[in-house]
Amino acid sequence: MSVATAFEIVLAAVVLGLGTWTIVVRETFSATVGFVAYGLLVALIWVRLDAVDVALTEAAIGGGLGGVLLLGAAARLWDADLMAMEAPGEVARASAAALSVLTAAALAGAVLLLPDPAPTLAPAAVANAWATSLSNPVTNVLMAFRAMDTMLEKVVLLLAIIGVWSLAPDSAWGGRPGPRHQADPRGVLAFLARLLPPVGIVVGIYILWTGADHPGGAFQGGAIVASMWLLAIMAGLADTPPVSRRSVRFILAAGPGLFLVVGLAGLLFGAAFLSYPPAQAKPLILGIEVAMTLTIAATLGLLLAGAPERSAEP
Amino acid sequence: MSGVTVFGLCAAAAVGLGFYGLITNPQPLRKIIAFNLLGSGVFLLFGVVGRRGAVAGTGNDPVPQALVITGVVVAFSATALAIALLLRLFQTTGSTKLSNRTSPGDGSDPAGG
Amino acid sequence: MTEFLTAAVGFILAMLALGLLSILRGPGDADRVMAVQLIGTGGIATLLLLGTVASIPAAIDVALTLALLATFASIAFVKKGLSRFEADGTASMEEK
Amino acid sequence: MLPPAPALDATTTPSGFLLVLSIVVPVMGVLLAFVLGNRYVRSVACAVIPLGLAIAVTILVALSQSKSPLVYLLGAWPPPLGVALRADGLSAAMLAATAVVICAVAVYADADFSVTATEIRAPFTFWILLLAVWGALNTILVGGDLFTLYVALELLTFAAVPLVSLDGRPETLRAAIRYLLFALVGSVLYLLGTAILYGLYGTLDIVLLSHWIGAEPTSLVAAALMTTGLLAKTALFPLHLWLPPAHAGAPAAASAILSGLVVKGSFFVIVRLWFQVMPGLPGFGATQLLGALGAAAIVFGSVLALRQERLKLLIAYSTLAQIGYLFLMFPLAFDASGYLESGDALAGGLLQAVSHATAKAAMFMAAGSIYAGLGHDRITGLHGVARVLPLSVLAFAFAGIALMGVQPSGASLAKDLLLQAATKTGQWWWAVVLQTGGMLTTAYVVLVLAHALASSDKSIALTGPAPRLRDMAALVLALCSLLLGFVPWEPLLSVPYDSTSSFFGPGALAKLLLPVLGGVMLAILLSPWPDPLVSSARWKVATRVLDPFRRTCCAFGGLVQRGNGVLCQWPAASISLLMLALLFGALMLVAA
Amino acid sequence: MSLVRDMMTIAAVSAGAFFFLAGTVGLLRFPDTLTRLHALTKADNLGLGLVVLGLLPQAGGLRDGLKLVSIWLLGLLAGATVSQLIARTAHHGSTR
Repeated sequence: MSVATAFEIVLAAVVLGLGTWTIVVRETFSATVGFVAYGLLVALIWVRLDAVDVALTEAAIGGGLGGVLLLGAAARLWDADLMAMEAPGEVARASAAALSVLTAAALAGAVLLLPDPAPTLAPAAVANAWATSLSNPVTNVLMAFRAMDTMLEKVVLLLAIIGVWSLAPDSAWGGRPGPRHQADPRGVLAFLARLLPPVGIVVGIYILWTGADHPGGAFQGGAIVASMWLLAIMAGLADTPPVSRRSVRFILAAGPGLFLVVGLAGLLFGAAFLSYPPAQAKPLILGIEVAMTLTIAATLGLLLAGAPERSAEP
Repeated sequence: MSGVTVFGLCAAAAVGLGFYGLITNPQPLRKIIAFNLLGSGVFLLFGVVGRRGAVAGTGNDPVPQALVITGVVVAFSATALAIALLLRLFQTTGSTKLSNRTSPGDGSDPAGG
Repeated sequence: MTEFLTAAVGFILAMLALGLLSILRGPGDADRVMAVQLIGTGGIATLLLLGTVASIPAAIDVALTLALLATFASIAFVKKGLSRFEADGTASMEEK
Repeated sequence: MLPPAPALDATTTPSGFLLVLSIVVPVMGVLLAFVLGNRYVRSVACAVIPLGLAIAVTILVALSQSKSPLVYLLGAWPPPLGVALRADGLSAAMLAATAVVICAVAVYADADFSVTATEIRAPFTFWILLLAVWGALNTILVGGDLFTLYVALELLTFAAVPLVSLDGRPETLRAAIRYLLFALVGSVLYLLGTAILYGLYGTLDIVLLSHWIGAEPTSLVAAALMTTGLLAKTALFPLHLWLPPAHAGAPAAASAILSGLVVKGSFFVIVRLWFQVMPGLPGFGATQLLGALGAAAIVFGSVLALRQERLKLLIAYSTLAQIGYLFLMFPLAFDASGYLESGDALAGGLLQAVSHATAKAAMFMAAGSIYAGLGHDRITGLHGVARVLPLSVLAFAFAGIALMGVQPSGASLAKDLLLQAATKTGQWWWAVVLQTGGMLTTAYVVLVLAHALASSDKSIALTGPAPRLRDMAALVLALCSLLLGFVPWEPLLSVPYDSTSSFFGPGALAKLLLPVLGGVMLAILLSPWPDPLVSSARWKVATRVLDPFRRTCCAFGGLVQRGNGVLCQWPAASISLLMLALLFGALMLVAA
Repeated sequence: MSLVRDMMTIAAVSAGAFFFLAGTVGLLRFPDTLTRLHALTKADNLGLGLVVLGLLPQAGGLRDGLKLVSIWLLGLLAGATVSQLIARTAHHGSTR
């Protein structure tokens, strides 16, 4: 066994250990901490698998924003945590364990039986990169070859926002989501919230920009920008916007909207829906990505902020 | 055993863990966490599949990577929606119990709609 | 060189695992919050070394993202998770 | 059904752009309505819905003229790298049915979700989600790639869940959470399967997969996982814990969408998976298991429906039973050569899906009108409602008759086709299930109608005026379902001509009377509530004779209800989910 | 030239690994939250700094070097502020 494999086994063991902790620990708060640690460490596995684009996404979403989302819920549901819940009986636990083990075993068997050499679309993706003149194959797949999925996924995000908003009390409709945070303006938090966002936004834009040719892209960049926005909100330096504001709505729909418009232009004047003329492919895709980054940052931030609960007037 | 296989087995184990948590954890929030664990196991499986399909020049097949990125976004949206529902339920009833007092098959649910 | 760095990655990862073990055991929530902080240092060190070993330059970008997000998560944890203790100046207030 | 033609797949067909439009138009509507807000939400919906209907009809026409599936390569990238959209007869029939139901629901909902100058939460959400459901369904119906289908299924779930909890009552919130969580488990299972399939074949395109897939253990694991995940989303017994509370708790217009259309999305993906991706893989055992689950769903759903106190819950449980009915085509399509044949059985199943979509939506709409008129929907309190709300009751009756499988409804044609397949494949036991299912359906429809048509000594005070347009929408939809038998299906589905011509005559009368009489009997026996017919003097004697039977049947019903209570608990349902996945895997492995 | 670089890397990364070891031992051995926090933030940040220092000679160019340094700075900033926030809440919580 080589040093590298030993390292991989250690990494897998640590990640699985954290996963187990997340499932079995009693308090929900500990479980969320465990999950964030898990999410951040899974990013290591993704780097090890040479899937850096995914590593970026996992670090931003799985660990960072996802963890904070779960944590916010855990903090609000503190009292519910203490209430006795109808726990399943011993028989149910035992059979659940047995079935989960069996399912995992079947999957493990499937993994071991995967064919060698593995089928792959990597050569095709690389060979067709000329059409967009972007050299990050993942961006090519997301924005050109499977652009439909990406466009629909942005609609999923929009629907999630509508779903979350739809849970507002009628009286608060159109208002601002989440509680208003206040912090000591000379405190440590406010200090950090002034210092970090500029850095974070630069990093976010860099990740978006580099996504054309290196790992990165709209989603990862947007997630970083969103976390910086949320930091400012938590420190009381910014407030969530009222959801009835037209500009907010516009930003939330801009990404998929522009995607659709470009796609339809392709249908009318070009080769096909969601096709780009090779000469203008790069600027078009980058334009869509910029709009999507804005949309994603706003969507993720507002998803974490929750349903409207305060009236729009400050 | 190659490194890729190690992570493949890790993915399978994460899926199993996720299922176990999803079935046995009585609190909805814990179910959501378990769902996220489960999802991350599935995504890892995609990663392993992609890594196996690596060719010179790309360390990992870009198509599964793109699928995972899409999947991560969808899973995150699902988590956000589920949590919003849960918080709203807690806000209106002060509890996060999912089963009604009477079993759902009873038909004696008094509320209309 | 690669061998040495791989060994170093493994070592730091093992330290990270031990540290996580001791932190997550508790006793208090404040201890547990440190886990994220620990990953913000140990995890990033592992990641950077890993990127060099496997010659994946973009790993640095992941590390950068991880650094930002780990900081954000720790702050959120302190602010939301530990707000039961009402840390001075960081409590959130409901506005009617 | 038209056979998939791989030679045509490499290029876009002339009318292929229609498929793009069928997705893009509703999605555009969602975005526009979201940005404009206020009263424009309804205007956008009003503009989009006729346009979408026109697109669906055009696809129908284009398909019957071209005689081969419509194909569109998105971005001009051919699979496996790109994603193709394809529409065959099945897609076109479902597209048209979806469009019709959406239109009717929109007309119906206009009164409930009227918009004003200042934006209100419920109408804003409803109209946008209505369009979103449509876009998602159209994507599912024409999507040619398993991962695109995954995204579309998620889109559908995300549009459906907020519809459940639209009025924000705690029960509906609970129902929505259960629905969302269970649907998510289902999609994760589906995604697991796609990961394995990609690892095996390096593509997720349906047509390419159908050429390359083989009965290897790994692909069978994938198939079992995907099937089970989709079953959870379709709420086939015993994975139905989420359905009754979700469908009964939503506002009537939303229930119509959820019950009529949303469950058909994942059902359609199962059909694609079993009939197109892997027709040779499932084997005898797995098809029989799927049929058995369907049969169990029919019994459980119908018996529980008969024991409900509230009309909307009765209809929700009826959906449970009807979903079971949809799965009877799988064992019947299994022919001697070990393949799932896309013949009579598939046509019957699809027809059943279309006719259930229209009839069930109409039923929920009628029930909604009755609820709005009376202020309650207790079945025993419906006496005399036929006099005050004649149109609503008529719509309900037509929808019920269509569902029962009375000629010339789509359900009757479907039943004929399935019975034909049962005879052809020699599986008589499914014919028994089909007939029993028809009787059970009749039982709960008759039960409701008996109460609604019974005279009442008290005069009924309506809580509000009954908008005529609303009832008309329900009525038209019910009539659609009732007249589906007259539609020329031939270019779309393989419906032999003689089955449409046998609507009249003595044979048809016997076919009509058998389920009706059986159903009435079952209604009397299985319903725990005092029956209006039984209370009359003439029936006293009959009651005395029937009483012991009735007591036995009621005990049986109680047993079913208790069993359902156990199955509807989260651990039990999720354990049966995993168990089913393993069972399907094992059965397919044995067959391979 | 490359030998000198590698020597530097080996020396610095080894030192970094040592500090991670020290931090973990601190986490395992120290009894209460505040002292553990001390061990974690000081030792681990130093460890990260040394690893970054060790990787600088291996960096592909100026941009990667800058990124490496900024990662460390971010780590320092996060460590300092977050540990202060945790310390406050932990202190506050324990005096109740």
